[in-house]
Amino acid sequence: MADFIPHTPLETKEMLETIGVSSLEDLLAPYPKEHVLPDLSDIPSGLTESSLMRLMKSMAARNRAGGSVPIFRGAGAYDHFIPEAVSPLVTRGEFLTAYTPYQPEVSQGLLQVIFEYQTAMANLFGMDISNASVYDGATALAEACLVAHRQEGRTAILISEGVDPDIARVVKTYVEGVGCTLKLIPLVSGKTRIEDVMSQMDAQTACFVGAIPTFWGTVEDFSGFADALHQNGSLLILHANPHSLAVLRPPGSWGADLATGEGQPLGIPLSGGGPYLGILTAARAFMRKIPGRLVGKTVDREGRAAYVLTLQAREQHIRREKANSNICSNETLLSIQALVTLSLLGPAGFREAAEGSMKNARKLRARLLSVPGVSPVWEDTPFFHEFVLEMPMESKKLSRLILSEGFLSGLPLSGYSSPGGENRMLWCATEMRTEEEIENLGRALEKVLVRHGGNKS
Amino acid sequence: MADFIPHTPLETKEMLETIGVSSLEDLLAPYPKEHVLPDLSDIPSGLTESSLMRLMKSMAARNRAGGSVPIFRGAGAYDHFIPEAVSPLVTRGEFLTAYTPYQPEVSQGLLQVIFEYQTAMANLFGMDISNASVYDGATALAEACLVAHRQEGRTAILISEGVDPDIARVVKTYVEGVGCTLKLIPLVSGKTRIEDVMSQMDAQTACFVGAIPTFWGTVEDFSGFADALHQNGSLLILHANPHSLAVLRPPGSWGADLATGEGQPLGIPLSGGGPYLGILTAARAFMRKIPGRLVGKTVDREGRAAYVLTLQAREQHIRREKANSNICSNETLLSIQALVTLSLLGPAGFREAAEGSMKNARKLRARLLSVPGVSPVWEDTPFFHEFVLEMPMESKKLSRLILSEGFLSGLPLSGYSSPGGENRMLWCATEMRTEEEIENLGRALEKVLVRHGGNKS
Amino acid sequence: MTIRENSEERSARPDMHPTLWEISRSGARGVRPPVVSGSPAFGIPDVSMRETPPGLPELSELEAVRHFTNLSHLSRGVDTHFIPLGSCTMKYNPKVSDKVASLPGFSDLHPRTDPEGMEGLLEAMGTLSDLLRSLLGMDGVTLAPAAGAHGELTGILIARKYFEARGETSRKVILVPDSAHGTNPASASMGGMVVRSIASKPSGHIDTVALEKVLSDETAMVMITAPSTLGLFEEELSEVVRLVHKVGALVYMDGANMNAFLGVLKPGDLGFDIVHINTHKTLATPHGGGGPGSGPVGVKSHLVPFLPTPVIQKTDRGYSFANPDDPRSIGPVRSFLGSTGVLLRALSYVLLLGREGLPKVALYALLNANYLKKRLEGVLPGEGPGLCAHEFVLSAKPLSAYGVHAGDLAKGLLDAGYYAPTIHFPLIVPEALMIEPTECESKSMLDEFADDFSRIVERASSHPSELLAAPARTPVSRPDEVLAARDPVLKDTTVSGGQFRKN
Amino acid sequence: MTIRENSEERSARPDMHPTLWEISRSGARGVRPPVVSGSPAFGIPDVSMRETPPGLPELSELEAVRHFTNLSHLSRGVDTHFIPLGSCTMKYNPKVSDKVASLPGFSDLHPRTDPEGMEGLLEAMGTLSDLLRSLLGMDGVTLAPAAGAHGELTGILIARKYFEARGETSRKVILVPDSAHGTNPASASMGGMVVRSIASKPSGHIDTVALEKVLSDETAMVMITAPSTLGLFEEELSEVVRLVHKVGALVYMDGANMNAFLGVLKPGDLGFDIVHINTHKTLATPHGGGGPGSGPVGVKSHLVPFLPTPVIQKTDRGYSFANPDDPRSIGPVRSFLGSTGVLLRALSYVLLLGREGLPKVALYALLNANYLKKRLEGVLPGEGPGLCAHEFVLSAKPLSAYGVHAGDLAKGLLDAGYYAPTIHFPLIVPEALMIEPTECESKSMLDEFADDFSRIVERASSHPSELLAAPARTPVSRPDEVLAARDPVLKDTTVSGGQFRKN
Ligand SMILES: Cc1ncc(COP(=O)(O)O)c(C=O)c1O
Ligand SMILES: Cc1ncc(COP(=O)(O)O)c(C=O)c1O
Repeated sequence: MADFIPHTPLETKEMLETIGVSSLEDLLAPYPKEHVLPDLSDIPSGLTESSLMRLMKSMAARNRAGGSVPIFRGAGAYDHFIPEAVSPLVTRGEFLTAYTPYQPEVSQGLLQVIFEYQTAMANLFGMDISNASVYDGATALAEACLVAHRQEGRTAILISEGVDPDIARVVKTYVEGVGCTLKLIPLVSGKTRIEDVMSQMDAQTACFVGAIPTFWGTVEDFSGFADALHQNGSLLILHANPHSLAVLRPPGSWGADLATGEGQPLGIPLSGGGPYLGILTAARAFMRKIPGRLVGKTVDREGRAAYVLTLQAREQHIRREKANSNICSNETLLSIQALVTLSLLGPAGFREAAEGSMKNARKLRARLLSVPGVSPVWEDTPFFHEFVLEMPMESKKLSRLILSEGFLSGLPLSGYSSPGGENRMLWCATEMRTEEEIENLGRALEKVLVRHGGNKS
Repeated sequence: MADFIPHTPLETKEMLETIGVSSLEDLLAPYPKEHVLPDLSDIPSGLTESSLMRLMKSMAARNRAGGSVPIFRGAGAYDHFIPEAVSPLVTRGEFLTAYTPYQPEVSQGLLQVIFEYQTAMANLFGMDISNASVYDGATALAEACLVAHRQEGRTAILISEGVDPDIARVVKTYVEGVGCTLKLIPLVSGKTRIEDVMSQMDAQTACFVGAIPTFWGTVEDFSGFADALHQNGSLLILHANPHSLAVLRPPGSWGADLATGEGQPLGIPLSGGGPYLGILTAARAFMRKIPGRLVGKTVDREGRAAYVLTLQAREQHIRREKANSNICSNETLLSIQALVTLSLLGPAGFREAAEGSMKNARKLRARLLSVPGVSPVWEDTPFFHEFVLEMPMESKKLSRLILSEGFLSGLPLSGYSSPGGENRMLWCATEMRTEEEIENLGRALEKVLVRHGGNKS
Repeated sequence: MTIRENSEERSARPDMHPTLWEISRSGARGVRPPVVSGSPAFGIPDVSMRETPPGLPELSELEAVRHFTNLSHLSRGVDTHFIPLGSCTMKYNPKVSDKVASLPGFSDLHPRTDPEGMEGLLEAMGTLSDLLRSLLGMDGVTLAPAAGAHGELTGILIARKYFEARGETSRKVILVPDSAHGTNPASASMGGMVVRSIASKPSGHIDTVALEKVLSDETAMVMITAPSTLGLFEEELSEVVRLVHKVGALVYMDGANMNAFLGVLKPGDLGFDIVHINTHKTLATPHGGGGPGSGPVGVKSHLVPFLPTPVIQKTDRGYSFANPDDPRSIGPVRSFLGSTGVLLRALSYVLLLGREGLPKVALYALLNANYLKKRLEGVLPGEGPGLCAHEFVLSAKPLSAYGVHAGDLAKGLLDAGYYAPTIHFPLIVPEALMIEPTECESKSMLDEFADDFSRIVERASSHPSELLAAPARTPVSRPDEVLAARDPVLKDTTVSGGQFRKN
Repeated sequence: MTIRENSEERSARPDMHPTLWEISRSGARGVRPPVVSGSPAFGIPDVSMRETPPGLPELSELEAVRHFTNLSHLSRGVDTHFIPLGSCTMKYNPKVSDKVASLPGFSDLHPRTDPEGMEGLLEAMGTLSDLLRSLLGMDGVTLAPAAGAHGELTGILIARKYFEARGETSRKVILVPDSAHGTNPASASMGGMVVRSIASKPSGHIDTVALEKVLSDETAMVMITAPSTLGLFEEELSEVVRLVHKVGALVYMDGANMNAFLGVLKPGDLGFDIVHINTHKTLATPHGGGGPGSGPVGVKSHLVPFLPTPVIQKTDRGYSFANPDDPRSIGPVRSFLGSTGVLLRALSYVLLLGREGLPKVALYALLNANYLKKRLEGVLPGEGPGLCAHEFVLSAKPLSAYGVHAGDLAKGLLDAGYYAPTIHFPLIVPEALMIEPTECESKSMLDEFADDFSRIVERASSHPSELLAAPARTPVSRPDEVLAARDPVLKDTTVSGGQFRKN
């Protein structure tokens, strides 16, 4: 019922005449006759706006989302505070419906915003530079590993068990194609030991990848890692939750060569998994080696300061098969969204949000540990805003039961190898949770355990 | 927790120094000491954005609104289709946060949009001109009556019973102040008879006010009214639902001197009663007599076409107590909203929406009349998309019962004089209702009547 | 200011941005409404049916979107520019408030929903009434008025009804200072009252001696703007109030400038009987290019019975509507409860700021105004020597010698990337420029403005023709207002609406 | 075009719009996050804590809002201008789709919600998969890829895995026409394949004779853009497909130009084994200034087992996730299900158009392209004599004589109020200008564009220096790209982030 075609019948007729054909269908002449205008009977009839809205609202209502259930799950996607000013700014048509800023003269606004995003990410990650985004955190890390691989063609990627296993799988998909292999460095008490890294290191080691914080919520000490790796001609890559960098030591300060992250926690809605924002930052030495768009500052021919897409010689449209990456469209609008969010919060608000998450996570942990049968996995390992607990019931089942009580519990870790495990859950609380919600969750858990037993401790 | 104050402590200090005072409180010196900085303990502590959103969402959830209950009520406010493109356009900061366009050079966009709104309203109402809006439909009609009164100081306003009694009360509030009185012309079978108007007309008659359609949904024939009134030196004022003018004969075509309407049905959300849009249109003869802003087209000093606020000599800021009205701020953003809606729908879409309302109203009427005990009030009186039915139960009670079944019923007319009445309801269906909703309403009504009795017919 | 002026461009071409009707193409379709099946036989006689289409533009959805998006670029708002419009309080309009007003449950609530179906709205409106009662220091509040002027009219009608109830029907005179906003006298005469202007002293304050002379048992009310439109607090306010009350009349406060008092001074404490507040100024609801506004009115206890209907009352079971048929009420002044979409924004603002934030509004509004006044004092003569309140008035009179007027300075400021101050108001100051920075502008912005303002005033004397040619960087410059008013063109006639007025 | 150019202004001043850091004021605060009580003793050793703040700008909320609002004025989007960028399909992005994606229930859904808690999303994504399967004429679809290039990589990895599963590990060669988009060869090499370019015939079509020569049992896949980047339908496509399949290789369709086929031709029917579609082109999801996009991939049945995880399957109880551990899958190519916010928009678009609207997209895209081609054919030489598909390529070669290049015409078009066509692509056409009007532009817009374009080309020969000076009406003109790349400035250094890389 909509087609967004502006033509009036008369205009169509005139245009066909100008072209010199007698019907729209005549325009299909170059296409193979036997295949044109196929049967579309399996496609429903078009909807009006209002019937579409009805349909989609009814689908949306069948999801148990943040508006209806308090979220105690993180594991790579977080329910953080997003200022209300973000959406009206980011959805302005000039940003939303622009193309990649190929023509700088009519894209200075967009280019400046991307330049500012690059600045914010470089500063946040403590790195020299940032690109304009890649698809998501997982592909950002994968691309970073490919940069390490391309350095000298080394094929071994050491990756800490602290990295989200699902992200590690994406990295595997990416790097296997070019003949690389992933070697897992185990976590011990939630930490990667430098000796384990060094013992795995050899002449084929392209890089080691660690996480800030780990997937399991723990905060590591990467002292000495960069030196050890660099002595071996290998790179240090750190994959960080950018929200945590409000308070945690940034990758650059650990000596990372490349640092990546999932930008979703920076003001991007959970949205069922995307679109998210792949952050890719690097030391200046890698400026011409990293993938993706880069915006640079220059002057125009009358000497006015101006922004442009730069270092395009790295990119696919110029270098084709020799390009640093195939990436073309990336996640610009989400990078704007992250920048707008950070600009509205400022360093103080950003830090308060992170500290709020940490405070709530500690309250949550204490409340859950007060429930009989719930026990910690590590006692003293420092953590950011997520932590693993041993629950007195198979975790997927428990998750379902808690969901039916109206809460999204911690992530069930059954199916994950240690520190995952059948009865384990990865819990998270952001600054958005309230004391009341934490208490109500505690009660719901107690109720569920009482009603459904669970293997008592 | 928010104050929108940008000052840093250092800046505040510097500024105080420049002023030559030592604290912010010193700036209160001109105020009476005994009253400054009063106790505010009855005002709660400030909220953060997220706690405000929580609070307001919980309040919103306690309303039974369109998203949760299908609306079968109109009576001056209608649940019409609003294209999704309307909101992102109207809420653009340049429109939303602008002031009245006093400086035409930096307000051409706003001025042009208002000029276009005036055009659309003039065309829709079939009148020569429209102003830039007044507060709402009721005050628009009141202002129009005041124009009629000011013509020659006549003090009698004949008003048809077809005009919404609540609007008539607002008119009364307005005109009594200047010594006018309202005289009701009764409806007979849902129609105002010209002979009743003529018999009430005398040398004090400033105007007669009729409605398109009437509050009770009926469509009248105003043939001959304008002539009869004009011969008596009185004006014809017609108050029209602008949505109905997609299909009904417009005020101008009946010879109206002034025509008003409530703009809410033109893409403005129900919003619990406001802000709405007062439409005020007129014959050109009244151009310098009507209240409110007017935008005119002119040329700038280099001959470029330009828009400006014009005929300001009518207004309060120039004429003070002799002004046509006290109106200053009006409803510009809502007028933009109406214009955007009409532009998106176009004449064809607008007509389809109106016809959709009429079709649904007829389906609704048939379905309701199929319920035992429900009977019509008039058989053949033509109607637009509202109609009065006699229900087999006290209407306020019935309304509450139907609401608890999840539908907003017709308006209970108990307390309204005829054609209102204790068991009567004014039903409405817009193009937004579906056959399913109409059927479900019918069943709910049947269920309620069976369960709660009702005075069987 | 240092931001590059980017939102407008002096077109190289003389053609205007075409109107909707100029780009209309017969037969083009935009968005389709819901499809409703059924016969189009509606049983309405032909005589009552429209014969010709209503003359609306025919566009594609994209054409409409582009039209309005591009036109928006030709308007300056708080979101794009500093708007130092005196008496308009162009502060930041929080986006969260817009969001609140658009929440489902509020935005889709039918105004005639049974009370049991609008408990949430009643609570919101009741809460706002309570908060305003406290902030205004009054005993009763109505949320009905749709703007400041509407609040004034409401106040006038309340006063009128009050005196009628007391049998003092000869009290018909409303006294209004000559510095008042035009709405004050206009509202008074709309309410059927007789308006008398009272002259201000040269200092801009009310002349109590002169006032006392005109006060009589015919005086119904004195309307006072506080702080005055000169940005000054009436030095003898308590005396004024005493004098007025002495003759049995009421004192009305035009609270459009309430930003100067918010949280630091309650009008009720000053003795006012009636006050209105402009939410679209003090309470940060967006002005929308000329509305919607909202003008709640607060009254002291003796006037509560006369408030317009509907009235919200607090009961032990929450908020509900009071009896709408109280004969003492002036009756309704508009349809339904009020501009609830605006009022929800006002409520959000008050709740966000709370008891800590609200007094800061006035304190920083005073800080900004006094700072800017100080910075500009040497540039042009100002009204009132000492501290001002939330705004101040300068006079461009000294520039008349160069043929430059307040309006020319305004045009120069447009070129410099600002909106203009309010000019030629209050009427009692020749060549007035009324500047209100609000608490929301930063010191950097005020400094830049002061620098630009000073530069412009300097050029006004050194190169007056330059300023007379301003604005030079806007799409049009000084539209001919005389021509506009002579034979007004009030609508686009590219496409006629058809079926127009017949006689 | 006749709309007044209003969105940008050549500044009279040389200063830039300041960056966030330039307007940052130490200590300024914007929006406050939720307040959480509790001790800030977090038990994290100092060595792992940040020492210095992260170098973010400090602004008030208003300053941030103004900054971004004003910067937005310096960018052209579909909502403001005609963007004839070839190969980019800059059609109207329905606002209703944005609304759908932002619905509570979708926008606040955690991606790791248990499947029973995301039935609605699974149904939406399952429905979209089904619709795309039908429109693409394929047997299986993945919604995971985040853009077109990502879809290509996915396709390459699928092909690789397929041949590995068949034991044909020596098939490592991907053939790519020299007219292909750069992502094609880049994706192939990212997938660890060897890329061979195949030359096009002068007509722009694939040279089947040459193709046959390079095809071998080392050939894994041939990547074909259909219609080609010249806007032409491969005249010998069925022969190409036959030849490729004959040697046991696969045929990939780069579906970035799928707008030309939508609803009128199914890639699967043409014999393609794999195809990707760019939702941010053909399915009207907004391009966001460079993303987010989405690049669903469709495959024929023999390739279905190799699709990336997660896979949605239809069961009798609705849609659900299939076993994520199928070893034949290439594994995940990104986190979670896909860019669901984008995919919901794509779904909305397909549902709005339905079986009636979808074929009209292609028909009117062809109509607009052929009409504009006809109008411009006499102005500059075009590639391909007959009917084009959704776009066409002109060559500015004849203007070289005047020292004017494709890029100069582009700049002239910016001044005239358009975005520029794609220039210097495809690489095989000298001085290429690739123009794609899409079905969403009206005849009036195309006529205006044609007139302006003709005028500019005419001036290019009569007054070349004028064009070389373009753009003259934009905030900056021809930024120095060489300087930018020589010693790149990639971030603002007004305020340093502190705690930077140490070695
Ligand atoms: C002092 C004063 N009084 C009254 C008003 C009228 O308010 P409104 O425009 O909301 O009717 C204004 C508005 O400009 C004002 O400044
Ligand atoms: C022909 C062609 N192929 C592939 C791509 C890459 O798509 P994306 O930018 O979504 O990665 C494009 C986009 O410009 C294109 O035009």
